[in-house]
Amino acid sequence: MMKYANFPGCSANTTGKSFTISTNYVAKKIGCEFVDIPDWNCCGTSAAALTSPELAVALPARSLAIAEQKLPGLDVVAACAGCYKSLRTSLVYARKSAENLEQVRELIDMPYEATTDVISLLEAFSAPEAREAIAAKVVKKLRCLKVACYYGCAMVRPVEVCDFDDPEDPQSMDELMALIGAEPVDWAFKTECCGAAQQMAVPKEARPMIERIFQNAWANGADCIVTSCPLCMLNLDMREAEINKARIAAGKEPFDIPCYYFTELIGLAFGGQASELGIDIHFHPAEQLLQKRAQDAIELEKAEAAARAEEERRQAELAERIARKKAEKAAKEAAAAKEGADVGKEDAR
Amino acid sequence: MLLSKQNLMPLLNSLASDVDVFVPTTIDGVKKFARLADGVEPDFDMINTTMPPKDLLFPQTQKMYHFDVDKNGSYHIHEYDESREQIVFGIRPCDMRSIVCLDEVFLTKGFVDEFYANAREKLLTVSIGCTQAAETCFCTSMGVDPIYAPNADVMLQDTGDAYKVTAQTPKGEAAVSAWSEFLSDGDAEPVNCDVTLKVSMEGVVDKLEGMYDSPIWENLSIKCLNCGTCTYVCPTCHCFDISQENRKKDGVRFRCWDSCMFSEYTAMAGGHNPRPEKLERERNRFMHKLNFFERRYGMSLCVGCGRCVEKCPVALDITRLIDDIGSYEVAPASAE
Amino acid sequence: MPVVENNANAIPEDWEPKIIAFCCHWCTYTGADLAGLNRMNYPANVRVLRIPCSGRMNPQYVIEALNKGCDGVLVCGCHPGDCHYVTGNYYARRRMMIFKRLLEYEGLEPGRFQVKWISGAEAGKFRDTVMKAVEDVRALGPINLTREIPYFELPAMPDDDEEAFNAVPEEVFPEEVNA
Amino acid sequence: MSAQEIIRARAKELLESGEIATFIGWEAGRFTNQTTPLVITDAADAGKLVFNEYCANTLAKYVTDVLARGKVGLVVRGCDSRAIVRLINDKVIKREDVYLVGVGCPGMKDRKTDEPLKKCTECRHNNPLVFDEMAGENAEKAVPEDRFAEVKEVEAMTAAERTRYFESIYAKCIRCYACRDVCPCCTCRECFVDQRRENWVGKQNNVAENRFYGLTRVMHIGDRCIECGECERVCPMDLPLMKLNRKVIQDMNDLFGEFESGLVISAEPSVLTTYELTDREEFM
Amino acid sequence: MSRIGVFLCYCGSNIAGTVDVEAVAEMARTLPGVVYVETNKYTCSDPGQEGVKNAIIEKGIDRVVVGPCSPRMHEPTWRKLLADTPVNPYMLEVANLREQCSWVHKDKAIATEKAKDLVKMAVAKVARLSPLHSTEIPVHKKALVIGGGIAGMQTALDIADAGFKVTIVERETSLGGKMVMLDKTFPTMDCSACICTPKMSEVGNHPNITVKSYSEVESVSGYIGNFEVTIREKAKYIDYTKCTGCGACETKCPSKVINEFEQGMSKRTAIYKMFPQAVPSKPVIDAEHCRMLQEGKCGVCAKVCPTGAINYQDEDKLTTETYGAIVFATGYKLIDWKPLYPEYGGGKYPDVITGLQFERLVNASGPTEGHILRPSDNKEPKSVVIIKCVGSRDPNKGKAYCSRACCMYSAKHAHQYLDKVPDGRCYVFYMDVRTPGKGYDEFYMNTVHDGAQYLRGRVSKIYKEGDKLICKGEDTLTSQQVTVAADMVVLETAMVPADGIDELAAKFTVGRDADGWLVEAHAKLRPVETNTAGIYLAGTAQGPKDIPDSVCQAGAAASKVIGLLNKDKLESNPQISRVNEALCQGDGACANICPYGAISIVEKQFRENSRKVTRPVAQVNPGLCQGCGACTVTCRAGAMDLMGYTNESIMREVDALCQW
Repeated sequence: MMKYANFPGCSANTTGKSFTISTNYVAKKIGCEFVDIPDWNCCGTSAAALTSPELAVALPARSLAIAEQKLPGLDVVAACAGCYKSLRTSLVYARKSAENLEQVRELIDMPYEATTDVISLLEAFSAPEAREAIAAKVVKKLRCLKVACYYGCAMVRPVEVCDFDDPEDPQSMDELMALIGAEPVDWAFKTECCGAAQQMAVPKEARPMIERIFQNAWANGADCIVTSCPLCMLNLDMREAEINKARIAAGKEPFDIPCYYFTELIGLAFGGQASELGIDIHFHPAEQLLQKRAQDAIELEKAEAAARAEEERRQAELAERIARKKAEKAAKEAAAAKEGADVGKEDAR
Repeated sequence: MLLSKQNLMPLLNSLASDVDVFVPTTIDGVKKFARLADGVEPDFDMINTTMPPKDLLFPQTQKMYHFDVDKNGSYHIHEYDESREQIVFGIRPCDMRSIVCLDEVFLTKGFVDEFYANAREKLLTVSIGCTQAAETCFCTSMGVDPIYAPNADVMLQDTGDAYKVTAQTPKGEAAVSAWSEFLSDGDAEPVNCDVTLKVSMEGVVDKLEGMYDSPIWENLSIKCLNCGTCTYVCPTCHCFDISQENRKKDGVRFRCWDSCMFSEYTAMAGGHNPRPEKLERERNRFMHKLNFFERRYGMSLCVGCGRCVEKCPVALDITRLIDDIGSYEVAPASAE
Repeated sequence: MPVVENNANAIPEDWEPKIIAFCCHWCTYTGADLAGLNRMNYPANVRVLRIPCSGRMNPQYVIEALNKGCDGVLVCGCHPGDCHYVTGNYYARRRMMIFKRLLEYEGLEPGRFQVKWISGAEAGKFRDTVMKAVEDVRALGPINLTREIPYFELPAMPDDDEEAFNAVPEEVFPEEVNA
Repeated sequence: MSAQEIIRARAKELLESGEIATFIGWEAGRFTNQTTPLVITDAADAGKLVFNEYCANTLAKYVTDVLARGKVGLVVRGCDSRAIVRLINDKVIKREDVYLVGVGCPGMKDRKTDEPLKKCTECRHNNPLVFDEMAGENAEKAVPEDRFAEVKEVEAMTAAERTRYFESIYAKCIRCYACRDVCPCCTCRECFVDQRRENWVGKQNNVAENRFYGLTRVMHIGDRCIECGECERVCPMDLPLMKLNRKVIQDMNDLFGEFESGLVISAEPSVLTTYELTDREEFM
Repeated sequence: MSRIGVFLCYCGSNIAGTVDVEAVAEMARTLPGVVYVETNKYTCSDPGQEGVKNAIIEKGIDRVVVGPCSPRMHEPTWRKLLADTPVNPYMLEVANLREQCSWVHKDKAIATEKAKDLVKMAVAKVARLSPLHSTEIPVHKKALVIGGGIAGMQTALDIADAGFKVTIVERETSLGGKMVMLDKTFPTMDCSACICTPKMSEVGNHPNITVKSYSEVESVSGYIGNFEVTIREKAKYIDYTKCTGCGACETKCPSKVINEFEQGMSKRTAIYKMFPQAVPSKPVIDAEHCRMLQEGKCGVCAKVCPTGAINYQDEDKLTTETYGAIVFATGYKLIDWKPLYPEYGGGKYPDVITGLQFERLVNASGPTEGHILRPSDNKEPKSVVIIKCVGSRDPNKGKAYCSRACCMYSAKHAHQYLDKVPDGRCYVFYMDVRTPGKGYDEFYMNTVHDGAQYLRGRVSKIYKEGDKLICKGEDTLTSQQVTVAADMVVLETAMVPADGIDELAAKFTVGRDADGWLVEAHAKLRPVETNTAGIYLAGTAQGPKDIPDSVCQAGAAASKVIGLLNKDKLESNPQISRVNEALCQGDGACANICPYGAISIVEKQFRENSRKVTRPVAQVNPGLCQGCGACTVTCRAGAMDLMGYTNESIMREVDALCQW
């Protein structure tokens, strides 16, 4: 039974609304239960780290301590990569040495053993048990939908903290997409940073970072970008229009690459409607592509069916020709045998 | 004459005022004879000391003489004489018997060891008879009366709440006469002391003659560790080695106890060792105790005090050897 | 045999600490020579005994030195990794660590037995090590282990005139000795 | 069948079958509860073998004396088996020279006071670690918690107190060398005390020479001592020798990693005859 | 009774300045055993030495104490002096009265007192010393060189030219090593084949050199002058006496194998010659890929061979010979960068190649006959990025050290590329350019003038976009991010020790440093020797270096070997350990601890107490023992003693100091 303590994070019900909706949809379908950590607090992300190292460690530790007491034995799942990074960094710091653990206890003034583990949502859904459940629940394969899986940098690096999948060429999301029938594209910017907070701080310099990602995805033939971090989604989805405006001004062709959460696509594969999964509230219009690809999928199936029919016909024809030749041969032999017999009779006479 | 037990300490203190009085006591957990001084509690109920009294006459390390070479190569030698008036108070009859053996070795047959002789003259022996024997005591089997030491200067025998004092030598009489203020006349029967452990020494000495190659030594010596404990706690062992410590142009020659149990004892130049294995050393030790000494001085070198039986790390027991010798049939001396 | 509490820590004024330094030929002895070449100055209480390598340092020499009259012992060798014999000082390091703790366990003040790695170029370090050792031992006073030196109180010689004793004998020629 | 009967039976069989030439065990001594080592060569004497709570001696070192006659069988408890491993690791004997009859050791008692021996209260491996067969089951025995309690006690004393304490020990020593002769680590053909030419240690018995002997012996066996406590037991002057050995063992534990000698037959060099590049550096 | 002579020296005023030498002399006369004391203004001068010699002979002195300067200075002098007298040169002890007494103490009284102590110690020690004689060790006049690269060949040639027999053991099927793979060599740009192949043929035809190609060292024992080395000549399946090297077989062989020599950029047949100018210029059958040897089918080469030289039943041949000296010239290999640098594609992109692959591309006899064509589609790359220090100077991912030669050969690659593709653009990402040799920096400057774009910064990521390889890096001089779309990328990867060096070095007890390079005896003073006497190093076996340095080291190693082999016998150091077999327990603690493996445990027979006993005892090999004395302390029984510093002499020296 898959049961996790859930650390929603500040983006769950705000910018990452559709991520939460689709996640709950998928979770319900595959029987995975998420129990929110009562009285969780903000994970601090880069802001806390800037103010003071103690704060960066203490904020996440408090939530983890509560999870440890209130939900013993359950791993903590952090959907958003930012939260995942902060929680993991604090956990690794506390586990490093007894002194660190003691210091963290003093900071949060709560009993804390740093025993509960922290994993990302992607890791939770990549667990073998979850994958079987997902495969079982797939109703409509998202065929001929070319997806560029974008992990972002917080999910896989630094290796000492995240320790999940390969930091340079992660595959777990690609495998999930293949599971639901989509075609993951091999591209180079899987773990390239989307600029995160810098998009607000130094927009002029940061925008090209996003453009590069779209550029590489497009160059490698991807229809859309799939991600599992609300901040990356925010930067890609929300700012695509702005980048397109700049590209048109620069005489370059605008992009039309919608972005999805990987849980949205899984939900679709389970037969969920776009509205049920929050796909309708994206910045960049996301539904036309799906419908187009759905159409393509149907034509593809039709074509395949036709091809299959064609194949069967050919096989049948071939079988029939063989049968006919065999029959002729048999007939000839029979005839020959009869003549022999006549000859025999003549000898006999 | 009688010496009541209450007067014992006052007597000792008065004696100690001008002469070193050695009494049996326990220092740092070791039972030995030590000079009476404040902080040293005599303990006469102790059956016997672990370290034998021979230390008073024949110390473990004794400086013999100092030598030096002067500028034109001539030698100066100066003898040390550290002997001084001593009283050993509370020596047991078996130890007194061991002193007889030591006297035989150091003073008779034309070889007088003056270091020993000086110490012996200045020693007054006041023996106290035993009231109870340890399980390892077998003095009676070795011809020692637990409550009577013939060669002691003064013999004290416990008669319950006092000691029966008998002076046995002119020196003893002189000493006893000096103790008059502590003594009271009257007589009492000394308490007897029965010794449980008995072995028969009968025929042992002669049998040993023919037992040079008997298997007894093999089985006995196998378990021996060859350490020096038995020889150092034995009151009659008297072997010593002479060595010296020299400095630039002067030095001191000293002698110190040595043990026939050590292989180095008989190690010769060139590496040859007449007694290389434990068997030879073990045989030699017991032959010396029970046969050689008898042949030379007419008395056994073992006084039955049981210290070696008590202290041997592997419980190698001379009394069992004596029993085994007793029950061993010597093969008829072959013809040739 | 009673424990002689001799030379209790009252430091006689004319007392000079005597320290022996076992120095490895390839590094520390070279460092000492270099100190000499640079005319450095350090107290003369330390006598150097040359051994080929600190690996040659047998703990039994230290006990002999402390027993027979030294107030302090210094053992010096190459820095680990520089040993001319490749691994000599690695073994010495372990052995000396254990031995130093054992001696201190038996009451020897830490200052009396010191071990230092000094390379052939560290003349300054050799001088400082020597000066520190002498200071430490001088502060500690004569070693308070019961030792046998005084046990031979030399009895006064009948014809004991000191300067005659030390007068220089005339040459002793082989022929005379054998004659 | 009690351990003693098994031992007797097996000794008899082994001697009769000729698999071993001699068998080493204990036999009853003259006095109550007294045992003494016994070496038998013919099966008839097997009846004399005893095994009770008073078998105080370790037997391992006798193997070297009787090895010339052929394979040696002996009873091994925890400390004996460690002593045998020690002799094998020091290449004094080979594993195939001995046939080990293991027996669980309940912890031996002093024959006079009936209290458990000091060495047995401190024993950490009462069951044999190496054996060819077991006579009876292993025995349960609580492992003492603080192995270095004694050492810490002495370390707590001031330097002057410690000097006086050890000098009183060296003053009592009579240099009978029983501690050397019983120790399975002390297997030199000629001990340094007997080497007159080097004259390491004078023959006279005084504090300085006794200290030389005591310290040198600890440094010689320190990194191989199996903590069997025999040296303390056999010392006629009851000197606390294990306080010295355990100090060296404790230091090796702290400095060079978990140290317990004689547990496993191996060709590993002993702690003080090897090194690690990462050893602690105190002399820079 | 020993007759000790003490000779004190004034050393002008160096000693006499702060030490009352006469007072010390007086004291010396009172020392036991001293029969003659003499003081001298300059003992080390010729008249001084004459005086000492006469005194020794006249006075019948048999042990000598000298009180001059440090033994490190003049001990050999005094030893030579004693060699002319009946006294054994090792019955000598030097008291260091200058560097450690007169020069370092100002107060005359104190210095004199210390001098007396030092002389007392020296006399006490010399009284216990025994005469020592060095033993002779025979020297076999043959050398073994392991590795047939430029370093190995140069060493062998120099030794052979000096008239000694040399055997070269080369693991590959031909001499040449890495150098012969190169196209041009810096800084002179001569073609590598033109200068390497003549050397190979010179080695191949040299009367004193036997080349054992396709062979490896199986085992070694013995010591300096007497190394017993067993060499395994792997089966070639071709009888070299019959084979003429015509190459017919190569053309017919059906099986295709990745060609290691061409760095995997082309295929070779199972029966192959590494490269056309191979020496020995005869093929070898690669058993793993030969269909005949694997499945017993085919046998084409045997049919085609005009001289019937193919022999499928060939076996490895083991030969054992004795050599006086051994030289390691085992070379290097390039680090396997793929698992270490996934950000450069981790081997996914075929157009990301190593320096050696580039060498093969640009080499006329290479897979592309010298045209620079990129492996993926054989198109000529119009823009090339060269990345330096891949794996070098990178403690996190690769090696911490600098591989020394890559700065020069990356400049060479850039130069060659710009030369062959005039309209091409070449970018070189570097951290530093280290070109310290003669004509090196000028070579680098030429390349820059040729138009190579040197960008100071590291490339953080290479990814494929379209058919371009996008290299994202930075230019720290303009502190800007730089992105270069390249057609081909050349990684100048780090040098690491050759494969199999660990086992080989372990066989010879030669040390290896943390990175696996063979350890020289002394980094500055003895770079070509090792701690094992008689074993020398040459070339990149000792560490990364370029060809000029390798050839220098080869010459140096050869001169050391020649110096050794010139001697008929070797004087061994007499101050070595000696076993007292009576005390030796044979437990081997000393053998474990000896850093030179000089001690072995042997079974010997003794008469003990009229019984014959065979037991193991230690045995010291005088050739290997350097006299460090570690074994004497390990041996608890004191069986092992070090001559010249015996236990007894040190004990008495300690006693002498402590007023005993």
